Amino acid sequence: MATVLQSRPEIDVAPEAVVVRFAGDSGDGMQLTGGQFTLSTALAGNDLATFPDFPAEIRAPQGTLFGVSAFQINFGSSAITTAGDAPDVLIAMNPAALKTNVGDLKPGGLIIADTGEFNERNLAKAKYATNPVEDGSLSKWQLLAFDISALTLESVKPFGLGNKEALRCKNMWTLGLALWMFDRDRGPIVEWLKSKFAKNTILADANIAALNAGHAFGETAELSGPLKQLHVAPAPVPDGLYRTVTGAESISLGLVAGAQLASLPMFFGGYPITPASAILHHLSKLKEFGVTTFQAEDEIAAIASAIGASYAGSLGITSSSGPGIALKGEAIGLAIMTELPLVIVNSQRGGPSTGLPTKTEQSDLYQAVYGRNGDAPLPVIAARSPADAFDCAIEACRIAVEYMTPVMLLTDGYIANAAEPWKVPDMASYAPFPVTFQEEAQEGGLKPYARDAKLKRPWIKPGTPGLMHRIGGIEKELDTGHINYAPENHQAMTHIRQNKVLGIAKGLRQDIDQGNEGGKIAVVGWGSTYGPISQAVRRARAKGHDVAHIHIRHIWPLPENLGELLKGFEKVLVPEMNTGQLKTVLRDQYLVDARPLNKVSGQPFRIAEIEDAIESLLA
Amino acid sequence: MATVLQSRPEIDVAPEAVVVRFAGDSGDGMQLTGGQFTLSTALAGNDLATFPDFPAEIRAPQGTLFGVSAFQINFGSSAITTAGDAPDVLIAMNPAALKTNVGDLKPGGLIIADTGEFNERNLAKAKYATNPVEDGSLSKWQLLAFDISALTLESVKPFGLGNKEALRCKNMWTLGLALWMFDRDRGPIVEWLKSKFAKNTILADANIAALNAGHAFGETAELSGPLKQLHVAPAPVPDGLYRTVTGAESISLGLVAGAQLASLPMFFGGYPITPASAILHHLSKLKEFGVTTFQAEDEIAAIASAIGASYAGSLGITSSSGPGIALKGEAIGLAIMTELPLVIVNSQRGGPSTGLPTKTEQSDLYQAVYGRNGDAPLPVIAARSPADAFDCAIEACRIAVEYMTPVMLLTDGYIANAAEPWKVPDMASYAPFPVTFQEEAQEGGLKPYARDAKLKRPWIKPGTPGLMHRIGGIEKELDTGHINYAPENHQAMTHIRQNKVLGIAKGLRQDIDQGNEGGKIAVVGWGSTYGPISQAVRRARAKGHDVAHIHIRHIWPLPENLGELLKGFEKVLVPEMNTGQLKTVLRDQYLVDARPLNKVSGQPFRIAEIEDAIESLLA
Amino acid sequence: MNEMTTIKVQTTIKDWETDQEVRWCPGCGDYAILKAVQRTLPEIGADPKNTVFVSGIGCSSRFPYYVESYGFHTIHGRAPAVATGVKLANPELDVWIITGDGDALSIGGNHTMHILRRNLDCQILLFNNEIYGLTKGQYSPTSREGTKSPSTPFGSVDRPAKPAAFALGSGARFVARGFDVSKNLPDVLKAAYNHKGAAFVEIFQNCIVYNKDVFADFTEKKNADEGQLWLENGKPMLFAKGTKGITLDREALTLKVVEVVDGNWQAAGVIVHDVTNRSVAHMLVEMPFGAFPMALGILYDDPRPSFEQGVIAQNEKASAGKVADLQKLVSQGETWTVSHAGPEL
Amino acid sequence: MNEMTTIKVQTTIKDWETDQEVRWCPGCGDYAILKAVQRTLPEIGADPKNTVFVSGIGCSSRFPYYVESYGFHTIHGRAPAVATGVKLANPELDVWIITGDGDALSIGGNHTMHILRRNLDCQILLFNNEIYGLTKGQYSPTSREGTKSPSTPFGSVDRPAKPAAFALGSGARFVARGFDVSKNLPDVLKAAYNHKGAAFVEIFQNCIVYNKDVFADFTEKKNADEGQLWLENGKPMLFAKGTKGITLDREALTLKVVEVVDGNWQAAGVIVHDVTNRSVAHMLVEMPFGAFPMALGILYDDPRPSFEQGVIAQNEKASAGKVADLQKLVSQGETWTVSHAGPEL
Ligand SMILES: Cc1ncc(C[n+]2csc(CCOP(=O)(O)OP(=O)(O)O)c2C)c(N)n1
Ligand SMILES: Cc1ncc(C[n+]2csc(CCOP(=O)(O)OP(=O)(O)O)c2C)c(N)n1
Ligand code: SF4
Ligand code: SF4
Ligand SMILES: [Mg+2]
Ligand SMILES: [Mg+2]
Repeated sequence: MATVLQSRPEIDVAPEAVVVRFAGDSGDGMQLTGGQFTLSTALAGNDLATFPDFPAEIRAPQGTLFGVSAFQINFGSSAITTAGDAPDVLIAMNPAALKTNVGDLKPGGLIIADTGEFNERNLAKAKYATNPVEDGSLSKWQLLAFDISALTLESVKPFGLGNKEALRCKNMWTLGLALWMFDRDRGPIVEWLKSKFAKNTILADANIAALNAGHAFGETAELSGPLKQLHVAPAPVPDGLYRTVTGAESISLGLVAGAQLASLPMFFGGYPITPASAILHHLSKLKEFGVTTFQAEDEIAAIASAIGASYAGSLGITSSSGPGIALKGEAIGLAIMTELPLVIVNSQRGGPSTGLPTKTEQSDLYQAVYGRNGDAPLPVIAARSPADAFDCAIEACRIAVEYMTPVMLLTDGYIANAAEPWKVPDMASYAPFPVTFQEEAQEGGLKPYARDAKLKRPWIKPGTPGLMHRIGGIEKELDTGHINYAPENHQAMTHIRQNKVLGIAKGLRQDIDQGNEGGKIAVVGWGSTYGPISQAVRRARAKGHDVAHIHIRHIWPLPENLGELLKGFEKVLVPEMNTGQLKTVLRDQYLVDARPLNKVSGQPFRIAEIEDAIESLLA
Repeated sequence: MATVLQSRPEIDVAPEAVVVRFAGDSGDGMQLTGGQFTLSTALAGNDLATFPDFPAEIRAPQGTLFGVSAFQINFGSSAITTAGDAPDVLIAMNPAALKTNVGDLKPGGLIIADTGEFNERNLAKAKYATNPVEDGSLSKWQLLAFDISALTLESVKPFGLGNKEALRCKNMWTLGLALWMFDRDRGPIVEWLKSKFAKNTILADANIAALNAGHAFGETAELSGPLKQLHVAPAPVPDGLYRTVTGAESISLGLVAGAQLASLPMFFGGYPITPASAILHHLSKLKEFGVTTFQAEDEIAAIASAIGASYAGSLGITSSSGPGIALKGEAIGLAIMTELPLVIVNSQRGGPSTGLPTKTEQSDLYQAVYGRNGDAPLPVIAARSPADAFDCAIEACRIAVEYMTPVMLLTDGYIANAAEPWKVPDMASYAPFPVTFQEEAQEGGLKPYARDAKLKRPWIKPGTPGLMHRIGGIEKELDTGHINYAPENHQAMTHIRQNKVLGIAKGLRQDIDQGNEGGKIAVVGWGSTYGPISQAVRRARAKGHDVAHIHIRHIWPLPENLGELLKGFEKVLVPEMNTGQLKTVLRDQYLVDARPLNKVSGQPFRIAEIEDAIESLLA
Repeated sequence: MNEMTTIKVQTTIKDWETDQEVRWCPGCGDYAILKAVQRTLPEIGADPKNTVFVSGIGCSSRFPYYVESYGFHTIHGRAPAVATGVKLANPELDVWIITGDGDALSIGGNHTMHILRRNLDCQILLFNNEIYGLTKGQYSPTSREGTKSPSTPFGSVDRPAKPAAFALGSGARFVARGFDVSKNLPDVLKAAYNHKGAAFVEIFQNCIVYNKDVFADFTEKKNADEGQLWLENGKPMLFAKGTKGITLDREALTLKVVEVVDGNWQAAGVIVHDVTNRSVAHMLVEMPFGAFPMALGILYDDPRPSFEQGVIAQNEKASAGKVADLQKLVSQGETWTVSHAGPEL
Repeated sequence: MNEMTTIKVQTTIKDWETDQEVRWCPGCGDYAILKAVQRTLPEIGADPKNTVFVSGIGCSSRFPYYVESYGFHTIHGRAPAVATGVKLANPELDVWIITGDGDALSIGGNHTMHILRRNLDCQILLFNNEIYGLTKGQYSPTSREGTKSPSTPFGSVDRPAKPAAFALGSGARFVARGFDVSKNLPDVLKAAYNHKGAAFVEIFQNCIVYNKDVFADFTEKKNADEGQLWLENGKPMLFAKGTKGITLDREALTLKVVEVVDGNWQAAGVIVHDVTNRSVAHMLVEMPFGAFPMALGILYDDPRPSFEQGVIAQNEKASAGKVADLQKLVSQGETWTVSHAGPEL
């Protein structure tokens, strides 16, 4: 475990931040390189955000345009909440990587390209008529093109690797160069390489050699202008223990924590689907926490088994993405009717239908809030970032058991895959919410559908002596839970189900993320748009604009004060990575003229896009 | 075919109308009796509406409260649009039928009860401590209790039937009495009995004898007050050929007509579910119209097969109710992405989950408009009555093929089962909308996702030479339809899908059912609430109130003028048999303060309920 | 049957009856099956508090409401999936799945396959009436070719599924057959209960309203001798009062019926039933009725470790020696400490 | 194979290749299967315009994009249902279903069962790599017990499904097996095509990224003799260059391997393969690999009338002599005329 010494920094209005993008063939190990660079950045005490962007194919053919894998990191000396709009530095390991990424590079930005890969075949695959590093077509940027492949081969010669194996060290060479550029310590990465290749010390040494060579190259090479070292000061973050975390990890951890705080065993029923699978993978390793994971035959069986487990006294959890959640709709209705606790995690991806499995989107909000037959109210909460996802998962578990209801937790492909530094929480600071199962009949006999003050029904699990009873999906009779088709009873039960869920809003206060109550513009967001919105609002406020940022975690029911809050603003802007779904809920609930700002390209918002929308709304 | 001579009636402000309810054990053939009484009512030239209400059980045990089957008919000399609030006459064939129905009877209304069934056992089953026909507990109504069972046995003695068989004629005896009360011709029913029992003339004669005996009883019996004959004048309806029709029938007919007008064969993929099954049953008899019906293994296979059939050049149709529609969500997304024509019929029932299968509700509007993953726009239209369902079905087919899109058609259990007179349409008056399949490549090569002015893509069916191509659920490339994950492309395609559906609203004008543009209150409804709303508004207007009735067929996209229309009213009232779903769409789209009036009891609105809401909104 | 079935509990039929009115059609075969189950439960020493009946949707699936134990009337076709969650969450429970030919083989076919493949410890009672009862009589996947029903007015054209064959093909380790009014039904249920793992029981059931007497050819007294082949482990496959038997045609390698002359079945080469012979089980479930009698009783019984046993064993093994320290868990991975005081020691 | 396969069309392999870049991992077994199909189509005289490839979701299901015919890449597990609609709407089409072990047997198991039961005329090619490829390597219903995968880090505990056994249990009338790089694959595909009805073909496929070489025990050259039993109708079940064969243990009534001494298989009682013998087919699909070789080729082929034939015949029969008069249709039932003029004459 490394330690960072940092001096109290003075607050810095125009933060120094740098955006670097590593891009190469999916075989070039760019995600790995990015991951390690992220770690060293964290260790350097910078705040950071990342955006991994890999191809849909498992292993796309080498050198092709659709086979390009990229990893972007934004780091700086003040709060960083997005992976950054345009890169300052682009490292392109082959022509295809250059072709697909250079367009995003800031004018005047730096391109580092491995000329070793810019040969006929690769240029053709990248559909380049002429060689861009030679034909001057890159003149609006700074170009640093040299034969990284050759230099790498040179550096690992002593280890007598085969050509293919030797070239695999390219990414470490490049990482070494990057570490030099940003004045980073190689130590932790050397350690990591040693442990990674523990079984094959030759490979370990070769990679370390390449890493050092890249670093040395930066120091020694007499290069003209572009390549210079720059030091990004550490960001002012509170003291404590830190780690990096992806959304998939933090949700898994949060669910485990939630079950533990409820002092329940967890049953997780899942079926693989991108980008949700990672949660199943993480949880399947944590059996010592009373976690049982079950890979079902399909999404319907996944949720059905989770409902069965909840009925039997575990905390049932299921997870999927859009198409799979669609299949769960009927069973969610059963959980609503039988009033059993259940957490449903939706890692949203581009839709409709199979859509864009590896791209991010927020277009399942309608499905979450409205997407069932019958009047079927369902609490919905949404995570804003990998770190936030931990608390959201706990919150979902709490609501599920405290109200005996299924709960939908929304995250998305961006949150699931992106890594960010996370101040490791002190678990002692979380109030437990232990479940008490009913073990005695109420006086007046057994009433499985009796209500407490929160309108919650008792949780009675099979195995309890004397409380045998039957439940099911047909309308229930008040208190007894017997089948009942009577008009008044259905009316009453419908309202109980509705009011129970609405009751969750009691005591839920929506706070303002930036700005004051009331004013010209409130930018209202939810989920993973948090980063770009907060940056855009920060910039607008820095310019002196009267703008506030409100970010909603509780999508349904909405916090009780939200309506009042919104009425205090002249204009309400709702940026969403969909065609305007939260907007519908806000307009319906509060009759506020919420204006949508929509992006559905499978890419997160750029800060500038939201900034512009604010500007034009002010104009 | 009977003919009715009718004299031009003078317009009648307070129309004379009567509500009769037949109630008995599910074994007593009340639905049959009601059906025949309906026919004779129609033949008498009255306008009418009916409400069959039978138990959830297939064959509930004899005499039990949950085994009661009832049939209500409202008929009169002016437009009738509901089955009526409270019956004037209740015919109760046993204690259970009395117990469950007498509460609805108008004060002073007439009860006809068969004392033959009011024995110990039946009274106990109906949970009567004492015999209500004797203990005076019915004093607020007129009671006519006599031994119908005995009289029936008497009347059919000559035919030497067994006691059980003989008693089965009770319903015809009762029908005979009812026919006398309302001065009806027995002829058509006698004919019907002859054909029904063609194979068993004894039974035919016995039933006819019972019918006549009941009729004679009315004429001859020296009964005190309550039982008198009353004649309800025929209603003023336009000349033409009429029949009675249920929603299930008219939707089936409309779908057949729609396919014919599109000059396409129809493929219907269904899976049985109450109350949707009847559509599958009707269509499976109509093979000569190029209809192929397929009972699939589940709802997913049902819609998937329909999508496959549409792909191959048929008009694919699928049908279910709430829980089954929930299962179709993912596949609907596929139809949206592949842009294939498809009609999805949802016969709504009480929810959530299994809910109340035999009760009616409108709670699947959210599911229809919003219930899918991704930005997945879907046209939704709703039928207001059995007769209207015919045109709606044709409209759904038209939109599906003219825009290459799936379409959701909403109906409900009430419309599906209720019968109403229907002026047989002149099919020549419907404009055909024949489909032309693409058979040649566009110049510039084959473009399966090219667009016409309506943004519709071409329909190319397998078997067409030279136009081989591949489609699927992954995001499509503009024009070519190849797989494409590019951000700009997804953005563009999302908007095309959205705008194509929004474009359907072009030229759709919402008209006002009653009242004028602008005013104090607009009562806005959709679907089967049409009847009670129009009656309530008629009454309110009769009292001189400035109220209008707007009934929406096109739920999505909404008619282009609707927003303007609604802004013209001070207040907007939205009665729905759900917790407020259309209300959400209207508030979101127009920011109008639409106030919900909700009923979720599985029963249609009473006119009075809506009338009261109007009054209190005026107050 | 659960882990602790050694602990038998004393109950009577009455203890297993609920206060709910039974709502099947008068004369429905479901009544007889309900009675048979209520008779069986005391005999096997089942404990109401540890007994759970899970069903889907259908007339048959109403069953749990009438048994005084825990019960879950789920959604159409999903009972096996719900039951899997119940059993994995609490292996101490005796899980009975009640389903119909539509519920288990139409919409629920996939879950039926997978619960059998995984071999979850439970009893699956499939009420086969060859029709959709609850939805008023449409044909089902087990309806015979040509069945006229509201959805097939001209007769069904599908080739029917064979529940027991499907179960074997799905990997079932216990397959049995009985019928609603059979006096042997409780014994079949007992055997199913005593089998550790997924026990599949096809019960022919008379839907007197929509598919009356379709099984009369072998269920009725007068047809019992010629129509019913009751299998017993270790006993020759004899029927018709021992005058006929089932043998293997050693040439054609298919089963055939042979006459048995004055009880000498050995001479006739009648097969001795071995409940662990999977090959023969396949032949028995496929025997066309008519040319052959209906094979009833325990057709196949060869246990394998059950799914929940495997899961629990693995959970324990993987947890062994580990402590569930939440704080440690969240602190895993590459970490670093930020400190303004200076590096921690 | 469709109604009119008498009309053969002249094509070359090239005619069946699309302009789309093939996007499987380099070295994936899917490439070899694609080639085998593209080689087969010209040989059977298939017509691109009347050929439709329908797939679900998975690496394997990308297949249709690479065949120059009509193609529908549907949703996970639903290809058989979509294909049923395609074929019923236009029986002239040759329908090929491409699916994976997860697509066909996990989420899609129910549709696979029902298309086989109904016997829709089509070819079903199940690419069995015993893993979920597209989602990056989770275990599948056909993965062997103990398979370590991202979702089963401690090894899977489920008992695997046997695709061919499942197909037979579901009522399949044609069951065959082959593997990606086998030179016999085109012949297997031809036989499937020539079978009128649902033809089920399990193709063992090497996922070199997530489940490398799991079939090497019989697919690799060096294991071919001992590991592969290629079945031919009317020929004895011999393998290992004819030195071994399969016979029926007349006592145990199970299959067993026998030595064949200098080619005298009759003496060894080796079974002569009869593709119409369902009982033997059941035994072949259940033969445990290791103790037995892997049964390959046409295991079972005994056609029955296909589903779409039955549907179409019924549609025609029911329509015969009736005219599709819409006006008459809407005018049916009890009608009456309202007239102010007086009764019509
Ligand atoms: C998702 C869904 N689809 C369809 C139905 C309607 N439905 C209820 S039971 C049933 C089939 C009943 O047949 P079976 O399983 O054989 O049970 P039985 O009534 O014959 O005992 C159907 C189609 C439903 N309730 N839910
Ligand atoms: C409804 C739904 N659930 C899950 C997925 C994710 N998914 C895609 S393919 C697949 C399984 C692939 O395995 P297999 O069918 O064996 O095909 P392979 O990739 O091995 O060829 C899964 C789980 C999906 N696309 N849709
Ligand atoms: S419909 Fe058939 S199965 Fe259902 S209760 Fe009645 S008789 Fe029994
Ligand atoms: S993941 Fe496996 S199955 Fe998929 S393409 Fe790669 S090698 Fe083939
Ligand atoms: Mg049934
Ligand atoms: Mg696979």
